[in-house]
Amino acid sequence: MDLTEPAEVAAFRSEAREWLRSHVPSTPLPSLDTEAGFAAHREWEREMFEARWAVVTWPAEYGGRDAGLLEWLAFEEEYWAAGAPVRVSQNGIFLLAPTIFEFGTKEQKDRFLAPMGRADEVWAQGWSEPGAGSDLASLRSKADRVDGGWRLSGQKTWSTRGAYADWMFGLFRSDPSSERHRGLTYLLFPLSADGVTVRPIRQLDGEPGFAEVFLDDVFVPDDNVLGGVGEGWKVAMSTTTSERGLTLRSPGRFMAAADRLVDLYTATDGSDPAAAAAARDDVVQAWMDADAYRLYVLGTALKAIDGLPIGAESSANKLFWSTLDVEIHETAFAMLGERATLEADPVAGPWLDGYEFSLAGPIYAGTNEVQRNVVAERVLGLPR
Amino acid sequence: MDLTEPAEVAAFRSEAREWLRSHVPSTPLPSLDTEAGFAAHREWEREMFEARWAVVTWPAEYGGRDAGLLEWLAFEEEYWAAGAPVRVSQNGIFLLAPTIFEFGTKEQKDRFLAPMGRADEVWAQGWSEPGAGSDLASLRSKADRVDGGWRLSGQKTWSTRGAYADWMFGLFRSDPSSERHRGLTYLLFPLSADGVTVRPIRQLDGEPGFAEVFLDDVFVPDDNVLGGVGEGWKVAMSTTTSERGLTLRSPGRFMAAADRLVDLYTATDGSDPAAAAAARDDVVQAWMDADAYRLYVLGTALKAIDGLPIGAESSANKLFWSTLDVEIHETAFAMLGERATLEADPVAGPWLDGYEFSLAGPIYAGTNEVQRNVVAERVLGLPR
Amino acid sequence: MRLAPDADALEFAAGVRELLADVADPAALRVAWDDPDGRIPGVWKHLAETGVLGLTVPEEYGGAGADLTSLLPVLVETGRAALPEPVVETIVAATLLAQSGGELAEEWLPKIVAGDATVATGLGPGRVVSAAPWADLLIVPDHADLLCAVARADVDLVDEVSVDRGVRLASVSVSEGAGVALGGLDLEGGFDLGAVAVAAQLLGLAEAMLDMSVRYAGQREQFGVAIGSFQAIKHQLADVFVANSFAAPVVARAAWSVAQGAPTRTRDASHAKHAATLAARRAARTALQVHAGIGYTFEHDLHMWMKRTWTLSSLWGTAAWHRERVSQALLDASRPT
Amino acid sequence: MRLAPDADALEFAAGVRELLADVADPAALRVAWDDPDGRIPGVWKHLAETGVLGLTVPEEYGGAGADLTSLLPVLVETGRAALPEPVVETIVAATLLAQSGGELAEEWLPKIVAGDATVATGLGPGRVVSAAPWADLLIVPDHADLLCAVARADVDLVDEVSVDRGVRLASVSVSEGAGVALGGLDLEGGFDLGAVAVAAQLLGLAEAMLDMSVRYAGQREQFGVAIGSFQAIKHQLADVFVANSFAAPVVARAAWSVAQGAPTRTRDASHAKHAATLAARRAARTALQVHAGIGYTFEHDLHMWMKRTWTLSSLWGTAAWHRERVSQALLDASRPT
Repeated sequence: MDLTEPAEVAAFRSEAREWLRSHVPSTPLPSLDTEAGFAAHREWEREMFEARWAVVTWPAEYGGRDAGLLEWLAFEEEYWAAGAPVRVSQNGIFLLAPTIFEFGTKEQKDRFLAPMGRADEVWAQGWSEPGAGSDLASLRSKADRVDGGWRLSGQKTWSTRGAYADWMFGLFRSDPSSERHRGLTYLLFPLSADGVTVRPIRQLDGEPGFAEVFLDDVFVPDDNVLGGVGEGWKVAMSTTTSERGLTLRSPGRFMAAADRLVDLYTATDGSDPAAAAAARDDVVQAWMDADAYRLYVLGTALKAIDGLPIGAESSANKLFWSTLDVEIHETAFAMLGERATLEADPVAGPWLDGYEFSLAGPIYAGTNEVQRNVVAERVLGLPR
Repeated sequence: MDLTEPAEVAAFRSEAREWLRSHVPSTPLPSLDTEAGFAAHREWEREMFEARWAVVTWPAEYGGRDAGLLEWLAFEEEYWAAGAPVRVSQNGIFLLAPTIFEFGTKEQKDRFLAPMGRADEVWAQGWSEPGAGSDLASLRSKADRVDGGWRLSGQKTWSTRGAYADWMFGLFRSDPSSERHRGLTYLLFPLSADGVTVRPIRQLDGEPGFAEVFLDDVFVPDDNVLGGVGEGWKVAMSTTTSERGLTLRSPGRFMAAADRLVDLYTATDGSDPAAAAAARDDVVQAWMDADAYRLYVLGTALKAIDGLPIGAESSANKLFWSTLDVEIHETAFAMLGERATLEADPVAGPWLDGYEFSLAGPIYAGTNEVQRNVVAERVLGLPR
Repeated sequence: MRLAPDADALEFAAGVRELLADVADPAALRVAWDDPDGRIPGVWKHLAETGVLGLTVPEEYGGAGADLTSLLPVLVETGRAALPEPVVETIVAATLLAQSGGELAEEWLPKIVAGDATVATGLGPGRVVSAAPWADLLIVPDHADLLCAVARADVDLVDEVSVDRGVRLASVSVSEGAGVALGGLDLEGGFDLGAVAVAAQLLGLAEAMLDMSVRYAGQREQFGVAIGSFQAIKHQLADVFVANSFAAPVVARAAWSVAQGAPTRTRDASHAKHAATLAARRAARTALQVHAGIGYTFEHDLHMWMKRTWTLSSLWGTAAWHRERVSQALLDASRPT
Repeated sequence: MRLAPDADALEFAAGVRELLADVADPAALRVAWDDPDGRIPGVWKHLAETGVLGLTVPEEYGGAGADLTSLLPVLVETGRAALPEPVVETIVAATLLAQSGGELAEEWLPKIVAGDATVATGLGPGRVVSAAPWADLLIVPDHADLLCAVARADVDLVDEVSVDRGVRLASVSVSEGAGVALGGLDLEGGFDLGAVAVAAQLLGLAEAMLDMSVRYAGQREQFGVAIGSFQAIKHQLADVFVANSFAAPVVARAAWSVAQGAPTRTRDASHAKHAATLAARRAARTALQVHAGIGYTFEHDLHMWMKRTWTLSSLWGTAAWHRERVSQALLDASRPT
C-alpha cells in the first residue's frame, strides 16, 4: 500500500491550484439556469479551455492535457476547493465526450470535441421520456430511416440544461419492430434544427434547469449516428460502466462542501453554540462520509489504472454520493436555523441552492430505488 | 379534549401500585427460559391470580376485575414501573383468552380460563411451521376427521414458551382440499398428549425460549375446537384486529424501559460524562418515542371505548414498538461501552437480555416487512 | 378522558377544510406565490367569518373564548392546505393582547376577530419575524429588547425573502421610543402556543404530502405496473404513515398542556414541534422521491408543500433546539444546577 | 500510489483464509464456544507457522518486519471467520515490546513469533482487558496506573463473562511491586494500531454476515418465491453492501497512517473504527432480519458472528467515543484551547 501522491500528480495539482487561484471569479456567477448566468458560465469555460484546464483528461490535440485519473481527481479537488463555478458543459464533457472518444469516427471527434470543450456548443442529454424514466428501456421516441439519415419524432424530458443548450444527444428507437434495449440508436442533433421545440421546465428553485424537447420530423444525417445503428443501448451504457463512470460525481465537490460545512460549524459555534453543539455529530459524520467517498473513488481509480473491471462500483457509488450530498446540506440547513430558507442571505442562500440541488441526486441518473435493485441483482446476485 | 385520568382509573392505579410495591419480588426471578425460572414465574402468576391482579380485564367469575382498557393501561404502567417479572402466561392470557371469550363455549371458558389465569396451565402458541413463517397461510399441519374428534400430524415451530408449556393452541388444515386461509381449524391440545414431541430450540441467549413441536397422529376431541370447523383463520385473526390487539405490547413496558434509560444516562453522566454526552440525543429521542407510543395507544384505547374500529392501528403499532424497543436498547448498549456485552454485570446484564429480546420484535408476530406491506396495502390502499 | 378533538371541533375543522378547498386551492396558492403581496384576497375575511380568528379570543372581546385544543384541527387544515395566511402569528398575538388587556386589547382584539387586522409576533429563539410585512401591529422586542406592541408604521422592516413564497419574513427594528411596552405577559406560554400551533400545521402538511404521494404512486406506471406496487415505494410510504400517526397524539397532548398550563407544558410543546417537524420532513423527502422528476418541478404543486415544511421547521425553534429543550427538562432536571 | 493491499499480502491472506476454513470452521467455533478455555486447539500454532504472528515483528526478533498494511487483509480474514483467538491483542503487545526493546523483547518476541506465548494488552479508554485469561504476559496499567509488563501469575483476574464466548475478558489488577514498568512507549500509537486492527476484523465480520444473508435470501422461500426476490430484502442488503464498500478504504487508509505514523493517524484510526463498527452493526441487524426466526436461534451460526460484532464494537473504544475523537481533531483543532 502507498498513499503518497506521485510527484507528477502533486506537480499537476499545484499548477492547477495556481491557475485557479488567479482566475476563479471572485464573485459567484449568476445562476446557470438564467440566460445571463448561462452566458457567464460559457465565458468561464472558454477561459478555462484557452488555458487548457477545461478538459484536462482529453488528448492535447483536442485541447486537453492527456491527464490520467489521478491528475483528474487532483484537479477536481482543487477546482471545487477554489470555489470555481459549476460546469455548464458537464453533460457534454463528462457524459458525451467519453462516448465519442470510444465510439466516434475521426470526423465526429474533429467536428464536436473542440466546440464542446470551449462551450461554444453546450450539450443537453435526451434520455428520459414522459413514459420512460426509471424504466429507460421503454422509450418510444423514434428515428425513421430516410435517404441519407433519419427523421426523429417523439418527446424527451428532464433534459438538463435543455433550456439554453445548443445540441442534444440521445437514444431513439430506429427499429420500429424492436422492444426494450434492442433497436435503439444514439443520435446527435442541434436543438436549432427544424421540427425541434424546446419547452423549458422550471425546477424546484423556479429556474428553467431542464426542458421538455418535442421532436416533429427532425432530420438527422447519418454522420450524426454515434456508434452503430441499433447499438444505442450498448453505446450509451458503456461509459457508465467504464472508469469514466467515475467522472460524473467527483469527490472533490463533496469534500469541498464538507469542508465548508466544518467552517459553518465553526462560525455557528461562535454565534449560536447550542445550534453548533446540536449539529456536531452530524457535521463530523458528513465530513467522514465525504472523506470515505474520496477514498473509495481513489481506490476505484487506482483499480482502473491497474486495468481491473469496476462496473459494479458505479451503482454503490451513486447511492453513496447522492445520500451524502443530501446529508451535508440537511446538516447545514439545521444549523442555519430560522435563516435556512432565506434565498438572499449571503450565508444561507448558497446552502439553500445546494440543498435543492442535492435533492435531485437520489432521483436522476437512475433513482436510488433502481440503483439498489442493480446492486442487489447484479452485484449480490439476488434473484430478480 | 380531556387528559385528566378519571377518578376510578386513578383509584385503580394506586390500588395496583400499592399491591405491587408490597409483592413484587425484590430480587429478579431466574430466567423464564430455565426450568427453575419457569417454575418461579408460575409461582408469581399464582400469587397475582389469588390477589386478582393476574388478569384484571377478565370478568370477576373467571378471576378478573372486569377492568376496562384505561384501567388495564394504568395497571400495565404500574406493573412494569414496579419492575415486576415478565408474564409466563402471556401467550394464554393475551393471545388465547380473548379468542376464548369471543368464540369459546361456556364449557371451554369454564375449563380453560381459570387454570390459564393461575398459570397452572401455561399455553404455547402453534402458528408458524418450517415452511410457513411470514407466509402463515401456507401452513400444512393437518387435522384429519376421526370419530369424536381430530388427529393432528405435522410440525409447528418458533413456539414461544414451548419448551416448558403445558398446552398448545394453533391452526391446522382440517380440509385437505383447502388452500391458503380456507379450511383451517383452531384447535387446543395438551403437549403431554400421545404423539406430541417437543424439541426445545435454544434462542440467541442460549436458553430454550421456544420449541419445535412434532405432531404424530395426535388425537384432539371435538370439545377442543375453538370457533367453527374451517373457521380457524377468522378466529385467529379476529383478536389481532380487535382492540385486544393492543394488549400484546403494552406501553407501560416501553415507558418503564425508557425511564430506566434516563436513569442509566444520569448514572453514566456521573461516571463517564463523555459517553453520556454522546448518547444524550438518542436517550431523549428514545424517551420521546416511548412517550409517543404511550399516547398513541391511549388514543387508540379511547377510540375503542367509543366503539370506533381500530384495525388499521395494529400494524403501525407493531412497526413502532418493535423499532422503539431496539432503539432503547441500542442506546443503552452504546452508553454501557466495554461492559455492554457482560452477561453477569449487574447493570449491563439486564440491558443485554433486553437487547437480545428486543431484536426478536421486528421478526415475530409478522415481520416488519410484512407489516409495512399491510400498512401500504390495507391502510394506504396501494396496489398489491 | 379524550385525546382526540371534540366532535364539534372536528365538525368546525371540516367546514374550514371545505372553505379552503374552495377559496384556497392550489391554483389560488400559485397566484398568491407570484403576487408581491403573497396573500389570497378575501381568505382572511372568510376565516374571520367562519370564526377561526376569534375562536380563542375571550368572549369579552367578541371571540368564542375557546382554547387551543378546539383550534387544533383547524390548524391542521391550514397546514394541509399550505395556506399562506398568518393564522398562527395572529392567534399568538391575540393571546398576548388578551393577557395584557387594557386599551390595546380593547382596540385590537375586536379587529382581529373581525379579520380587520393582522398582527405579527416575534417570540422565541429567533430574530426573523414571520408575517411582519403583512402586519398592522407587531408584538416584538423593542429597542431595549423588551416586548412591545408597535404599529407597522413605527418599525423598520428588512424583508427576508424566503424560498417559500407563501410566507413573508422580515427583520424588524423598533426605533427608540416607539411602541407600547407590554409587561406581565407569559411570553414562554405564548411561544409554546405558537410552537404547538405550527406543529399542528406541520402535521397537516405531512398528511397532505402522504396523500399526494399515495395518489401518484397509484397512477404512475413504470416497468408496466403502478410504482405503488413496488415494495421500495410501499415501505417508504408506510414509514411516513407511521411517523405521522405517532406524531399526531404528541401534538394533541401538547395542545392540552398549553390549554391547561400544565407543569410539563414546555416539554410537551417542544416534543410536539420536534415530532411534527421530523414527520413532515420525512413526508416531504419521501414525497419528492416518490414523485421523482415531476415532483422536482415548479409546475407541480408538491414544492409549495415541501417549502412550507422547510419554513415551518426552521421557525419557532428548530427540531434540534426543541429536542435540547426536552433534554434539559428530562435529563438535567435532576442535576444540581 | 496504491490503496489496496499488495498482491503478496492478498495472497498471504488467501492462504490464511483457506487455513481457517480448514481448522476454524463454524463447527470448530462451536466447540470452542462450549469449551471453558474457549480456544481452538492448534490454531495458534498454525497461525505462527504461516507467519501471521511474526509478520509485524522486527526481523531481529525472528519476525518478518512488515507493517500493519501487510497484516490488514489477514485481520479481515480472522474477522470473517469470527476466530476466537487473541490475534489483535498479541500483535499490539508485540509492537509495544519491540518498542521497549531490552530483555523483555528478547525473551517474549521470539515466543510470540513461534506461537509459544499469548500476550494481552489493556490500552485506551477501557478497563476490561481482552484475552487476559489466556495471556502468559500482560501489558496493562500497574498499581500506579503506569503501563507495565507482568506475568499472568502476578496479576489478579476477575473474569468478565461476555455473551460472546469466543472472547475472554477480565478485569485485571496488578499487585503492588509486581511487573516491569515500560517507559517511552507510543501508547497512543499502540491503541490506534489495535483500533484499526479491530476495525479490519469488523469489516471481515460484516462481509461474512452479508454473504450468509445473500445465500439464505436466495434459498428461503415464502409466498412461493425466494425472499431475496423481494425489494424489501434486496434493498436492505444493498445498503449493507454500500456501507461495507465505503468502510473498507477508510480502514485501509488508517492502516497506512498507522504504519507511517502520519500526522492524521489518530483521526484516521478513529474514523476507521467508527465506520467499520457502523457497517458491521448494520450488517448484523440486517442479517438477523433476513434470517428471521432461524437466525435468532443458538443452533444457527449467525449469532456467533453477531455477538463478535457486539464485542468488537464495544472494545477498543465505542463508535461514539471514536466519533468524538474525530470531532476533536477536526472541529476543535482550530479553536483556542
